[in-house]
Amino acid sequence: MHSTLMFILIVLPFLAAIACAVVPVKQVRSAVVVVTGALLVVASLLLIGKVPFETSFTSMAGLPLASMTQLADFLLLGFVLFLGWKHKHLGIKILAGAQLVILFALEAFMMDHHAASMAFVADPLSLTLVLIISIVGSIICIHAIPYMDNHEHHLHLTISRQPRFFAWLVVLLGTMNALVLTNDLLAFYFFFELTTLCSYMLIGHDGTEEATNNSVRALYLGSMGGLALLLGAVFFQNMLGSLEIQEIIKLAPSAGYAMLPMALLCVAAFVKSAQAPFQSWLLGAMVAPTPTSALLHSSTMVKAGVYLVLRMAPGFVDTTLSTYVALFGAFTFLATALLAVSQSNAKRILAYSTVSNLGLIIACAGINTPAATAAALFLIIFHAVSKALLFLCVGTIEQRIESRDIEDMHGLFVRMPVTASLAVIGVLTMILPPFGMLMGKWMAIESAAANVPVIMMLALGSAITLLYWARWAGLLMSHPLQGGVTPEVQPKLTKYPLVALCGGAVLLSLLSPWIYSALIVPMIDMVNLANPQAMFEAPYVTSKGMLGADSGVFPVAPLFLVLIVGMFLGLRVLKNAQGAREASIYLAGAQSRTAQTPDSFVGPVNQPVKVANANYYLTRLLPEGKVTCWVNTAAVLLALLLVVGGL
Amino acid sequence: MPIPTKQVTKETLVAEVLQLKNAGWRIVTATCVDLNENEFDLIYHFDKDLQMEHLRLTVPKGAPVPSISGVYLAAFLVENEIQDQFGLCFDGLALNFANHLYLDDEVATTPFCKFGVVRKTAAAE
Amino acid sequence: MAQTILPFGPQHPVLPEPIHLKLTVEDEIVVDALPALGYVHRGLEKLCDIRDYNQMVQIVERVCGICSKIHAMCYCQGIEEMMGVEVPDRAKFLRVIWSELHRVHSHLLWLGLFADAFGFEALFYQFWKIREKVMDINEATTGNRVIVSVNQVGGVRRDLSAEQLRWIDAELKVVEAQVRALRATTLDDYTVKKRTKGIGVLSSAQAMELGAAGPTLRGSGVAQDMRQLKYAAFDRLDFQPISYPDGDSWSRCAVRYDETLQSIDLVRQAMARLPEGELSVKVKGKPEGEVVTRVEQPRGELLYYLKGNGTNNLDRCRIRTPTFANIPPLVVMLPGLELADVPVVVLSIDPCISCTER
Amino acid sequence: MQAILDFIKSSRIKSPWLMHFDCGSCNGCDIETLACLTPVYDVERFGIVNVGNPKHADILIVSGTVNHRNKKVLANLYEQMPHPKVVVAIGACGLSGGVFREAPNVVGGIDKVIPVDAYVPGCPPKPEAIIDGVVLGLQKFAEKSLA
Amino acid sequence: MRLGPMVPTVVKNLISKKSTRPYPFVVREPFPDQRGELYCDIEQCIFCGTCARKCPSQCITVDKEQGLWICDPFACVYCGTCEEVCPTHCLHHKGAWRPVAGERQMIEMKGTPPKKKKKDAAKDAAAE
Amino acid sequence: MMSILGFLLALVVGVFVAPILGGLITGLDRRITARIQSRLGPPILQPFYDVAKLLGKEKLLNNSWQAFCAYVYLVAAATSVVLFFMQSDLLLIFFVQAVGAVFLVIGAMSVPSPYSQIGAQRELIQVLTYEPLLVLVLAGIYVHTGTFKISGIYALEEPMLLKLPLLFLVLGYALTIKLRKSPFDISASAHAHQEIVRGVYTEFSGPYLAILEIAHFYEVILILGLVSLFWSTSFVGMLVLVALTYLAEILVDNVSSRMTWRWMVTSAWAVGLTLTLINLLSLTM
Ligand code: NFV
Ligand code: SF4
Ligand code: SF4
Ligand code: SF4
Repeated sequence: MHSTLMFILIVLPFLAAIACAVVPVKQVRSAVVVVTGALLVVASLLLIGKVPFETSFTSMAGLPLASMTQLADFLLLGFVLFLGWKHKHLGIKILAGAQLVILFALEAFMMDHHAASMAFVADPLSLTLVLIISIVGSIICIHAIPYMDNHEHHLHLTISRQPRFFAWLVVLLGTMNALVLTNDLLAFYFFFELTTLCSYMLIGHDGTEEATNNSVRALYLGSMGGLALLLGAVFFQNMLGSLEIQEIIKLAPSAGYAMLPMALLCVAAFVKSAQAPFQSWLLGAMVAPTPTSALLHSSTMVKAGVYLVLRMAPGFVDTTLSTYVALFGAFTFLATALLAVSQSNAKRILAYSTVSNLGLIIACAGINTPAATAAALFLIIFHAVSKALLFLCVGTIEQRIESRDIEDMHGLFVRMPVTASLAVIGVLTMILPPFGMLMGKWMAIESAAANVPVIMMLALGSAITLLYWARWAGLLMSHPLQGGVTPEVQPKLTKYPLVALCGGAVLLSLLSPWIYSALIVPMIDMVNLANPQAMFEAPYVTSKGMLGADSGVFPVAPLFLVLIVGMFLGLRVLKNAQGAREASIYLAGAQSRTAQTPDSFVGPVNQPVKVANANYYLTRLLPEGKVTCWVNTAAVLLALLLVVGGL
Repeated sequence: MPIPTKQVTKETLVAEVLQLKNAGWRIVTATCVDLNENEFDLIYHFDKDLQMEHLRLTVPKGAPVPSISGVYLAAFLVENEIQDQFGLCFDGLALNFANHLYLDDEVATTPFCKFGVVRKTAAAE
Repeated sequence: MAQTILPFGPQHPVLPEPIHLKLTVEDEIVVDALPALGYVHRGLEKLCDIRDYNQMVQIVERVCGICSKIHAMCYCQGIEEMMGVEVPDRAKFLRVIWSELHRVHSHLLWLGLFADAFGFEALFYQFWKIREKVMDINEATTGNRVIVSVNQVGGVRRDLSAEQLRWIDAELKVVEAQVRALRATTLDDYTVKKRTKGIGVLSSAQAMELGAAGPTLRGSGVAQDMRQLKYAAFDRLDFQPISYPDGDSWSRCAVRYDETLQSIDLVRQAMARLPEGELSVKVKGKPEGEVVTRVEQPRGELLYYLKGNGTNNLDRCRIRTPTFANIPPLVVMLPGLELADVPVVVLSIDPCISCTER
Repeated sequence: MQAILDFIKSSRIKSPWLMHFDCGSCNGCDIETLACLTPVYDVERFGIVNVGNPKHADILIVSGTVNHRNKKVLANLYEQMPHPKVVVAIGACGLSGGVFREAPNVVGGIDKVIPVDAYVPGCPPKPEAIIDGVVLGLQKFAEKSLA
Repeated sequence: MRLGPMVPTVVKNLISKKSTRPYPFVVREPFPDQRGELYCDIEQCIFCGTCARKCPSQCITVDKEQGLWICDPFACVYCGTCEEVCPTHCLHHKGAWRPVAGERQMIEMKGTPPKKKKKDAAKDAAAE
Repeated sequence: MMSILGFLLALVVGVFVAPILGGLITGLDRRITARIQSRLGPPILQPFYDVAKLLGKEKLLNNSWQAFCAYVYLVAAATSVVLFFMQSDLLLIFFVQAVGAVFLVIGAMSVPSPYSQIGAQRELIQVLTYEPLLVLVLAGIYVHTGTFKISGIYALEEPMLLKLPLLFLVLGYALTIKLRKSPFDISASAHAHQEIVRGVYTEFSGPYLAILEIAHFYEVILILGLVSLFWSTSFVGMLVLVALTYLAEILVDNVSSRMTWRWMVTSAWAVGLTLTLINLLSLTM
């Protein structure tokens, strides 16, 4: 059973990818994607009942796994080297070359290859990620089917490049699943590199100059992360004589200098999670078709980074490293939130917000208490769902209005009522109680309250987050409803994923106390198991749908009750309000009296002037370029501190 | 008894005004007087240290007058006012309200003209 | 960058009068401001065709309710000059008394409105409370609080008794003390200074070039005041124009604040030196000729161009009011300001639209 | 329920929010209107607040002569006020055009554009008279049902 | 720069008598010679029409034939010109202002045209 | 956990008594403000008259979402007050209250009127300014009491004010912004005239404005409740502290001009964060 599940979760996507790539028929491809997605969902759900477990395979589908991976690893690096040569990118060439050498040294001189098997560990943490990757990831892939048609239609492509696209899309799912399940740091390294390659392929998909440049940047930065990871592995192998992740966590606290490789791993994670100063690759990823960005941002890729930190966190409880990680995460949270304020490009807002939220997760990992860990997990789950929803909404909107500037989305509700409403709900689930994101933030703040610098950054950051989200939600509705709303028709494969994600975001929030007892409590127990020094207790007790502790309570179910009552009331009012007299907007009495010029006032020279509304981007206060510069400098210093602190 | 003025012509107006400006005079305002069926008087008032200087320009109705708003930006307001009220047209107005400084479309006449009603003409763009 | 375009006026709570500005702002920074006028335009100058030159006194007085007395005085001086009438001395002094009282009430009114523009409600109320005393003086001595109608061609229509003079003196003492008590708040309070210092700067060169008038001009360091022309009884009163060099809203406020006290002082001087004599002379004949007269209004230099043609009706009556002159500087000052500063700067020129448009 | 409705009804005259619009007045009337709000007359005693926004106002106080440009503004503002509403015209200008009746750009009094409920004569009327006008307006306000 | 120099003033306001006049519960005596409501003592009027000619607002109509003195109180600006020029001093301003009205009004006074003697003049009818 | 009776009591007090109290306090505020300005001022019950009148006015809307948002604002405000009386988690109460703020903003933004939109943007900036300060004050309370629950504060032996004086100042700063009192009446001024007319409230009228007013009554209570926590040991102490704080707010309101939001953000963060830092460090050291 285990092996079947593992096969579906990891190997099936690769096979599906091959199918996508070679079968040129669109319907077949779509079917493959849908079926793979469905299987992934089922498999991941079935996995729930099975955790925790450990398996190891010497071979899969008759092939020797470990040596295959080794081989693939070298091939991969070689390919990266080739790409570096192809794009004439010195950095990539050096990084790939260095990795080749180090990997070779590691494999040839430092390891004994008796245990040629590959170990997988499925614990609540990896289960959570598998669920996110498989479910949210599949939904995104399905949404991509109509999206890509539109996309290519728009680009007037003669030969569809979709086979390639969908192949890489599903490969990414399989890779991510493998990455979160493996217990072998070297295998982890391989999958880590493979996600980098996927991102390179997906970002560069459109083949424009910008896309190519950005994909190369992603490859370059990704290789940096790879190098850091590999160096960490070398250190661990050297110090602890093992590359098994669970072993490392157990042994590291007692080993001198083990914090240095831990720090290197963290740096690798920061790169993958696009933390400052490495955020540029994620922003660059925006040129890709929206499913790519959605996949990279919400459920895969970037989650690999935070997963790594969270996975390793028990290994550095109560160390200076942990403090610095918390500081670094909090800083990124604040800094990138600030950067998001100055953006009007929807995808860039989403990108900065992703970075910012991942920063918050990393901060939680750094705070490294059970409550913070719980917060981190909640944030991972709910961020994935809400963010995927928002990305898909933006993608849908973008294809319709041909702009991703939120200033062009004023009054979108009138044109796209369904998508706009879903987007508004998506935004609200990001920032308001009783939804999961906010609960995660609430836990994070409560667990960081005693850490002065961190809490200050969190407090500022969360306020700024509210600013850039709320105004977006607001402007979507900003239109007089005089003319009535034009109903929106969407393809089923567009609509269902959106509705599913939206429903998921709300429903999961309601279920959060149960998620807590089902996933997070066992996870904390696992931590105790892994690290006997820790002796953590579950931070909250759940009763009557409330999460409670000595330090605070979060009455999820009661709040949902209020929410439902409030919604009911609100909707009734909304219905009642249909009878209200329609008034023109206040324009200092100068509104134009003719129907041809709505929302206009009579300006100088008796000419009608259409009013315009715009958000504040504080660009004079926070010019993106300058702020990025400072942020990066500060982040580099912090990261250096982190590595040095690891000594 | 008329006020002491210096007579100028359309051609010399701008140069004279420029000269005054360079000599440090401040523009106070301009006045338009409807003289008779054919002519307007345009009187420009300047001040320097409480002394006044007036330029008088007599123009036939219907002919455009060079604007001095290029020299003194401040003159745009009074020139627009004269356009509204007397239907005179100014050439090169810095900010042209096209007969709509004070008046709305309902007013199709030049209300301040005594001698005959001059139809409003679209102001020079 | 994303821009917000909004109509500022004609009806707007911070604007006591209808003026319209089409504002374009980015993050609340004004990038463009275009004015529109005409909401108060009546065309009253044209009434000289159907009202005789005596009736016109009442009409020009209603150009504006805040500076009404001085309009009438300027007009009467013009007609008197045209007709060669010499006004009795007592009338000249009385004209000064009432016109300076008018300035006091206008400035107090403005100080209040200015405070309101930056949201200092208590200060607004305080100034208006003080102002009520001046309004009482107006009402008691002329019969109306606002439109006093004391001027006529050839002199004044009302007299002040000795008792009234004493009462005015006493009342003005109170007013002066109360105004002085607000000096620190108006000119030295941290929050007020933050909102006015360095906001809406007009250099003296700009002010001259754009033809600014009155406190707007004097706030930019140009000490020019039409009272230096020594009309009415100003030749027999001590008077020095007040100016401040910075050219910002604060300076303009300081000029007006000081002028309030100065005007109170001028009223006292005039009352002390008030000669006995007739109130007016009989005027015979009909106005003929051209004249230009200027007086100092609370808002600055007022110019009347009058042309008589030997009948009871004037040929042309042209009024150039100080706000008319101050609109171009205003338009120049606005770009670059914050939206919140717009009312402050608009108010800082003390705009009087009914004067501007007549 | 009835008690609540009664309370609402009786509150109506206790909380008249007013908006003042200067419709081409010479300021004489405006400053007297403003003076009503200041400490010496303090109409907030009666719950009157100058809201400066038609959407919040119950009473529209208008002063001044109507001309072609501001009559549209006046109509706009009146339209944006929620029912029930009353209009108080003040000053000779607002009542009939006053001395400016025959000036070229004057259309006439306020009632040429919108219905007027109370007329306050004077040039300008004293603040006390304006208060009287508002009181008269309030009587009509109480009578008006929610149209 | 000072912080809160307004504090003494407001504290003084708080503890001293408020300046609000209790109008309409107490009505202030008008100042003497105030220009309130215009009033015509029609008995004295000789219908010479001077007031109508001199009125800057042109709001008086005098009909000598019928002995009518008509004034539009809504157009009158209470300037006092008519009062000044009336040869018989039959016009005055009352101290109090003219009461507010709910609808348009005209003051129409019927007197006796000067040709006839005044003795049999009917009581003047004030139209209000 | 709380008994059913306590729960019901909190519900009733929170839902019904709080707004009445809030209205009275607002009325008192207007009266005192008037006296400070040498005026008589409106009757104490004036806020209720206003609300009642508004409820009886015509419904006038530009976008029906306004109505929806107004009600959500009300529900959120009421919920936060009820949670407060249930002595729940302060941070949570504060987040629930933020729901109201967000919906107010969304409601104001749902109308394409520039004044209401600018008001909404400014409201967001106000939220941006006070939210971190409040969170930090709550963090300070946590550091001092070891919990975010209000019940934890009532368990204290001595008033919090003695240990958290600077944070109390920060709270005052934040509350002035939240109450929209001068110098921070930036997004919408209570009655004073403002360049953005009535900001967020511009486009709400009649019954919908009444809803917002009632929500505001709730917020006043919440805010004063928060203040009272700083002298949790005696009832008289609470009252005195609340009264003094509110008087101080009125006084500040009347002796300062309205500042710009740029100044607000920078000054509030600079002053607030410095004070917080000092106080937090002194607590944790
Ligand atoms: N002072 C003055 Fe006037 C005049 N003349 C002007 O702008 O106020 Ni109404
Ligand atoms: S009635 Fe008199 S005071 Fe009022 S606006 Fe007209 S002229 Fe001015
Ligand atoms: S001026 Fe006097 S007497 Fe002559 S008509 Fe008029 S009111 Fe009568
Ligand atoms: S008071 Fe003035 S306006 Fe009124 S009737 Fe007499 S002259 Fe005419």
